[in-house]
Amino acid sequence: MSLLEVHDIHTFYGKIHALKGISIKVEQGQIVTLIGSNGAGKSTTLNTICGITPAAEGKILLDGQDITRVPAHQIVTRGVIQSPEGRKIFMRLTVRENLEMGAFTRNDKAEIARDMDFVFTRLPRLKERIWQLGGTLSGGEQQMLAIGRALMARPRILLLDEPSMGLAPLLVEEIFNIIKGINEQGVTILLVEQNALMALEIANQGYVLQSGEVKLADDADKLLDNDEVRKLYLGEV
Amino acid sequence: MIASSTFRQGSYAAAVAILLALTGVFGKLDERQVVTGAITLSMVLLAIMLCGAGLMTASRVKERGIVAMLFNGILGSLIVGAGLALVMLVENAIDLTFVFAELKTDPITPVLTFGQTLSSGIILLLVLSALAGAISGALLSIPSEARQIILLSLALTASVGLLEAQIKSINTLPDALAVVGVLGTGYLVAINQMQRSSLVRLGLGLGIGAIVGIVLGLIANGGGFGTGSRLLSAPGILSQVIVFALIGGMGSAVAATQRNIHNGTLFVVGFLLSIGVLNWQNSMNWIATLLILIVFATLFWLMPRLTAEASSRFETQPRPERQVNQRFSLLIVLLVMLVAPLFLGQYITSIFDLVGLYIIMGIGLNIAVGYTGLLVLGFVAFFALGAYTVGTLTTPSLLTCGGILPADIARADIPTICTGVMTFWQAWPIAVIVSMLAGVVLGIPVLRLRGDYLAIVTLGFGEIIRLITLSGDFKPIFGGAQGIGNIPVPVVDLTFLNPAWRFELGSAFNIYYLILFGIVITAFVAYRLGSTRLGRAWRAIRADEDVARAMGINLTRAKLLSFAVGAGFAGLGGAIFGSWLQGIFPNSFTVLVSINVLALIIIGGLGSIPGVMLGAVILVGLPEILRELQDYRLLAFGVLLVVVMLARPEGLIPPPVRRLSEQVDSATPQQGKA
Amino acid sequence: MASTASQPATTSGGDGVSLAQRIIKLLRNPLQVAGLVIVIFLVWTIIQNLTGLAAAGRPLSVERIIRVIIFGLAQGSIYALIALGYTLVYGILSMINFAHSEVFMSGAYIGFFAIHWAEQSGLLYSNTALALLITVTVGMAAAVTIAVLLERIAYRPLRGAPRLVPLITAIGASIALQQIFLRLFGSATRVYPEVNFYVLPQLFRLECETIDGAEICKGMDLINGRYDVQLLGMELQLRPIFFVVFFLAVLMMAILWYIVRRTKIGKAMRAVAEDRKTASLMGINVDRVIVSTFILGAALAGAAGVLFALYNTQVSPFMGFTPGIKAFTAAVIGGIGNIPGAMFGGLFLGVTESLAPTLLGMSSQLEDVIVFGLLILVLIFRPTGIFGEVLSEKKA
Amino acid sequence: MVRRLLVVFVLLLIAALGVTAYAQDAAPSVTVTADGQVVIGLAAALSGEGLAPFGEDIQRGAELALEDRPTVTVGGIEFPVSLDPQDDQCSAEGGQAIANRFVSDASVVAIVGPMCSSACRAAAPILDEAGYSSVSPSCTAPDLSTSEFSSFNRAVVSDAFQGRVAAQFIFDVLGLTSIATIHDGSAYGEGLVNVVTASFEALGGSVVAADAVNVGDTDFRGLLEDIVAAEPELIYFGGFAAEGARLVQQLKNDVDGGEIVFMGADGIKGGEFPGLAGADAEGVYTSSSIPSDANKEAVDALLARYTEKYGIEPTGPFQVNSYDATNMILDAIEAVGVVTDGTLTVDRAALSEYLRSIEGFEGLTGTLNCDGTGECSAADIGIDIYAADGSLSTVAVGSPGDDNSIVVTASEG
Repeated sequence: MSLLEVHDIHTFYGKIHALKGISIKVEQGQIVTLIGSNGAGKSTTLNTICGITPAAEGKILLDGQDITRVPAHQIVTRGVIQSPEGRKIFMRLTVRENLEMGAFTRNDKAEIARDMDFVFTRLPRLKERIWQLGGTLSGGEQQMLAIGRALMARPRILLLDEPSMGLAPLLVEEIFNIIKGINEQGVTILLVEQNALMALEIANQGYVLQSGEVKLADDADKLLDNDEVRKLYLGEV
Repeated sequence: MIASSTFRQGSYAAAVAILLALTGVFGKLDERQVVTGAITLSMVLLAIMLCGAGLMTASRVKERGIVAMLFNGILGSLIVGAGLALVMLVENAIDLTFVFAELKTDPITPVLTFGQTLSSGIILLLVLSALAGAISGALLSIPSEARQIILLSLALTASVGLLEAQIKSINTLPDALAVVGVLGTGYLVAINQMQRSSLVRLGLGLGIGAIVGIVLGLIANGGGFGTGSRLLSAPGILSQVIVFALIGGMGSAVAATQRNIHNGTLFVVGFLLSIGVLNWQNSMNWIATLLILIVFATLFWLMPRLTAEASSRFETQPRPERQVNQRFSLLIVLLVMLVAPLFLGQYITSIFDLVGLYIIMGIGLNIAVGYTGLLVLGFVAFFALGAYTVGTLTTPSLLTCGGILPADIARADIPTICTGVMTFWQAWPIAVIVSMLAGVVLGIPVLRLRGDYLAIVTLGFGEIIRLITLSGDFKPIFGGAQGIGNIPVPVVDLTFLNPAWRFELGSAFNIYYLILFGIVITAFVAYRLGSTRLGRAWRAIRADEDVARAMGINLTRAKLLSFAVGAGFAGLGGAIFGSWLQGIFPNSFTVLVSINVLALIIIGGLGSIPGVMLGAVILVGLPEILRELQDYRLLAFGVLLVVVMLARPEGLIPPPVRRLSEQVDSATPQQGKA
Repeated sequence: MASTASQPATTSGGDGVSLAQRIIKLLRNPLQVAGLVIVIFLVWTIIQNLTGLAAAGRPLSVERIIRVIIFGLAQGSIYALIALGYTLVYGILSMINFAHSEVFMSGAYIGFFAIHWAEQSGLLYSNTALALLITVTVGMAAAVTIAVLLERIAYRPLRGAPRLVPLITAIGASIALQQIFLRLFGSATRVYPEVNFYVLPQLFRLECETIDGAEICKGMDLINGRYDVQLLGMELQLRPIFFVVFFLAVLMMAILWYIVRRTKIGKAMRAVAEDRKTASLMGINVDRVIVSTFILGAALAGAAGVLFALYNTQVSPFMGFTPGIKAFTAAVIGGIGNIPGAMFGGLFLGVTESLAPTLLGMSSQLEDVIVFGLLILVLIFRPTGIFGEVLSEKKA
Repeated sequence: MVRRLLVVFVLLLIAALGVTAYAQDAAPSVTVTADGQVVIGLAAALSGEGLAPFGEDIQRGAELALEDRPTVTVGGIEFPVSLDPQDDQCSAEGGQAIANRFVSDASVVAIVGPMCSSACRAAAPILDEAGYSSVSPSCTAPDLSTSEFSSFNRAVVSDAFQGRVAAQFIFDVLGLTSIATIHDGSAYGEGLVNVVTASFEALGGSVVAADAVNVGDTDFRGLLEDIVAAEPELIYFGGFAAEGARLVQQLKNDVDGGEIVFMGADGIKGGEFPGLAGADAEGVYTSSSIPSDANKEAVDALLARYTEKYGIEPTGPFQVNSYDATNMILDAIEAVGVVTDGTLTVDRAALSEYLRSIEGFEGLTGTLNCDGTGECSAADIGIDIYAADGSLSTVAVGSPGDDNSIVVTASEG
């Protein structure tokens, strides 16, 4: 049984049919990436899994349990954590408060403190800025905070939405290293990326989305070799 | 069998019913009779409560079949009935009147026990509840069209019953029959001659109407109708021929028009007939009630059938024909509006006047709120300024008496000293300009603010204007709390044409035309402005201010203009208001007016002119007609605002999506989304 | 929502700009120049008035001004408590909860039934503290119930509708609530009983009588007492109730401040205020947080209602309207969405309102003209209120 | 486009002309069939802030009058009388709407009301045109009877008279020479204060401070500080009970105004004011038109019936005026009504004329004489003082003397 199974989901924004039957499988311990162009439905897929834009049809199974109709805030308690696109950290909360927000559903103070230490060892830059407001951090730091915040929820599966967006190349590298490191700690990751090359390089599995449908699904290294993928998403002529 | 939703919904309904009962509503409405000697308003209310609960609970189990619907409907109504019975028991057991003060004068028990003892009254109430539930369940199981016909005709019959005294004398039965007959003949002839051109059809209608007019006129002159008919006892056969020819022509013109005109005509026919019946019976007795019910039921049954045919006829016509018909439709609407006061009577006309004033204001506020997206909560300020400008300029005042207080002038000298006194026609443009200037003056400091800041500042401005007019410090100009009295009514002086033609637009009938003209002008200006460059700029600002600025729109200028135009319309409304009331008092300009105008444009559908009209009819006209409910009018108003917004957040008639606004959207630069 | 934290590079002036430069910048805006002229004119009028009155042989005594300020502070505290409710809801939903004034009214009105019961049963005299506590609790509970119902029925279904729509339902709910109270409880004004609440008999040896040779003192009457006080060499007659109201208001604001800054639910509120979607990704139940916000605001308004009624005695279904509007104005002056701003705005407004007619020599009928004029003046210089962040301009 | 608008305008004009030509003249008389009812309209503020209790008083006064006199007898036949109460909201628009409503109901014979002066003023032209008659129990604005309305009558004393009596009472009986005035921004309060100010200054007294409050405001302490600083001996208040009670309470408890006398008019007379002001009501003066001694018992009996029937004390004094107004109308109907074949016909013009020329009508408020301008009030104004328990005792009576003068006599005891 896979950790997360998405079966043929359809999602609508008003009258717009955004997802037209997407199916994804994420195995325990893997990094799975969704790539595709703008508007292909990558972020919508994540939002649908999280319960923010519930699916009109289809099923989402976590450990074989149906979570399709579970409200967003309860999905979090089951260990499905999203780090949203555009580094949506709380600008007017301090770094510490941001991290505390990540652990909102948990009540074990000692464990939370331990996790915070863990986040700080992974992301030492945050520790220096612990009392600063989120809004005063630089772009890369904000992204790190967003990831750190997600980790505070002790995710079983971490959904990362465009973690590299708008970052300088050097920082992108750093972020991807962090993601890989997290995965090595045993956290399963579903990664949505525009930067298909780097995503596929660290991922086990890859899905190519186009206009709300899965166009290709394969092992990440095979996708890297796929001509069409190379041409369309890796920028090779 | 029993749905869990039944208990929940039933207890919600019961809670509402109990709450209302504790306000003493049953006692208060018990004296008002809807059907003479039989049905009181409180019975109607009880029926609405019980059936409402029954309908609500039964509709939840619609897919489970009729038995389930009946069962749950009965249960739902019974819960409400039991709740009311419980209140009665409590009322009799302990003294509730300290807390629920209204029960002192209007106790629940005597009304809801129907004059029986408490125990048998409660049993009766429960039996009635079960009955009401069963009826509701049964209603739900019949086809939805039949249900609608029943409910709508009941509602309309009840409203005729409520307004009995005011509308009874509007027209007589012979009048109604004659008008409907001629209208129907013209209509049928036109349908039979569909293959001919519309002008021919119209001619046929006119001719038939004229013939009937001659015949009826002859009979009438021979004393055939006694004194029963007002139309037919009009002086001279010629006027009857003209009137009936027009009615016949109207009938033929309606034959191939769109749905709305058709429906409207049918409503008019229905009301004419029912008022005729009422007039004939002289009171809302059982016969009248039944007949009126039948009239309305027939009407609603006919409506979809006739309109479907009519629209298909309309669609199948060649294009130029269609245009001619559309013109006809407009003309008919206008004609009906023009002669409406003749039929409506003074009270209904005065309500129309008030509605009209609010339409003028609503169209103005719509420019600021609907077009440009500026939330203005103090619109009454401009209304007040318009009224006060006309008030001070058309009466002896500091301004018109060369700076001398009129109170210091001997009565005989007033005409010689106060030479600055203007007529309404001279004063209203000034009122409009003053309001516009006030809009600009207020606009300059506050238009930098956004959204809710603007709302509270404008609200404050409204209060400032009211308090200044009220205050003793400005009494010499605005009259303080005493206001300005004896404002002359507008006068149309055509004595140069005919010595008898001097019309004082003081009565509800005459001012109606002034207001109608005001509406036509404001609607026209607002509509045209909407499609100019300025209108596009406004919509761009509403969509996104930053983007609008990026597109090169001068925000300050566009916003100020929007403010000023809206304010000017309100000023016009105020000017008419002042001279219509012939007196102005600061207490007429409370924040409730602003709220009313804002609410009516939002309920009608922000940015839509027909929406403004519908909103005004609902929020201004309905409460006036329901004056009967006295204390409950405002409560109903508040609840209505909530309910309509919950049911239709976009308003009742949202504006059509204009191509222009699409252009604005597509022109939005990419960075706007980022 | 609540934050006074500085926003980098958004406020002008903070970093190294000289005073002269700032003045020049101020003068470049014609509107602000006009505002400045008005301010100078007002100050001039006040001075004229002070000297003029003195010349007329009716000097404005310092004692009188201090007393008026104290009255204003008490009234302002009530405004502040109501304003906090507006500000909390605005912060989290960006909507004007127009019906909040009725929440205030319901606290005072339902509180009346509690205190009336206490009076009838004698509890009010045998154990005044308990009776008052019950009254306040009942008032707060009523206000909270009304607010929760409001949120559930009139606002929640409209989340995501255009901004004006919940405003209209709020106005509708406000009218409906007023009318329901009016019709349920009658149109006659109800009057709170006179309460004498004696405290600290050891400390305040007032109203003493000698029984059997032993002097027994009742202590200070916090609500209806009126005492001569020596203050800075001045003899002042004061009622402690004004200070009680003021200190309770400050206390409640401090508690609120603590809740919002330090507790988990408070942090969740701030998170929801900033970004509802992301907050739900943190596992925050957004609906519940919004309801808690309404509850907090309503509890304050309910308490304010009872306090208000304790010293103004009359309660009626319409009593909420005027304080409601003033409180909302106060919230805007302070910078809506900002907790200390609301507090400051309320007090500022209260004091201005009671002092200004005297100082400006205007009729008190024009009190509200001054209030709203002040609002416009403040917004000319600080478009987002005194404590408002420039950042929030974007949101408003 | 402009041409189209012109077309519309011409059409409108033609229609207006047509309507004017067609509009039926108001029926000059009312007919009531043998099985019908005589309908009396009643307009008062029955909803809204603060004033609704006064409106209810008025409605109940009329109801009590009809309880005593459920029928009118003309030509030996009894016709039952019914009341059609409508809400005028105490506003000009409300008065106008009500007037339009009544005149389009041909069965309404005459109207008790409207309640407030602004409503009276707006309603009068419409009633004039339709030939209807009204008797207001509470429209006290002085200029209503000088505006040449043919439909307007009042069974209540004009503010002009009440204010003059009050001024003279303060100056002569109380012997005070400096007063301050406060009004509540209503047409009633402001009008009254204007009269008092003018009369008091004419008598030689001085008004040392004048201010106004807004209805609904609660904190008058700052204002009172100002007034107290001007050191008046008395504060005259034009307004209603809620604001009056607050002013008295704050005057006595919060500012050093304990010694200043407080006086109001009929707006603060009745059961509501002492209920609101509590013990602070003691020593407050009010004024209102009073019954002659002969009627005192009858008035007390009426008030007792009111309390018994409705379970509450009347809020203000106007139920008595309303009782009188109703009876005046019923008298008039009996006087001018004509019965033919069992059908009652009341000529509106005759009704109006009769009402305007009533002489010696023995009402509860006194003997009413109508002077032809619509002024029908009883002559005497009583000044009362509240005791600690909220009860009233008369301290002086003002009545018209010769030459437009006023005689104020202090009662003994």
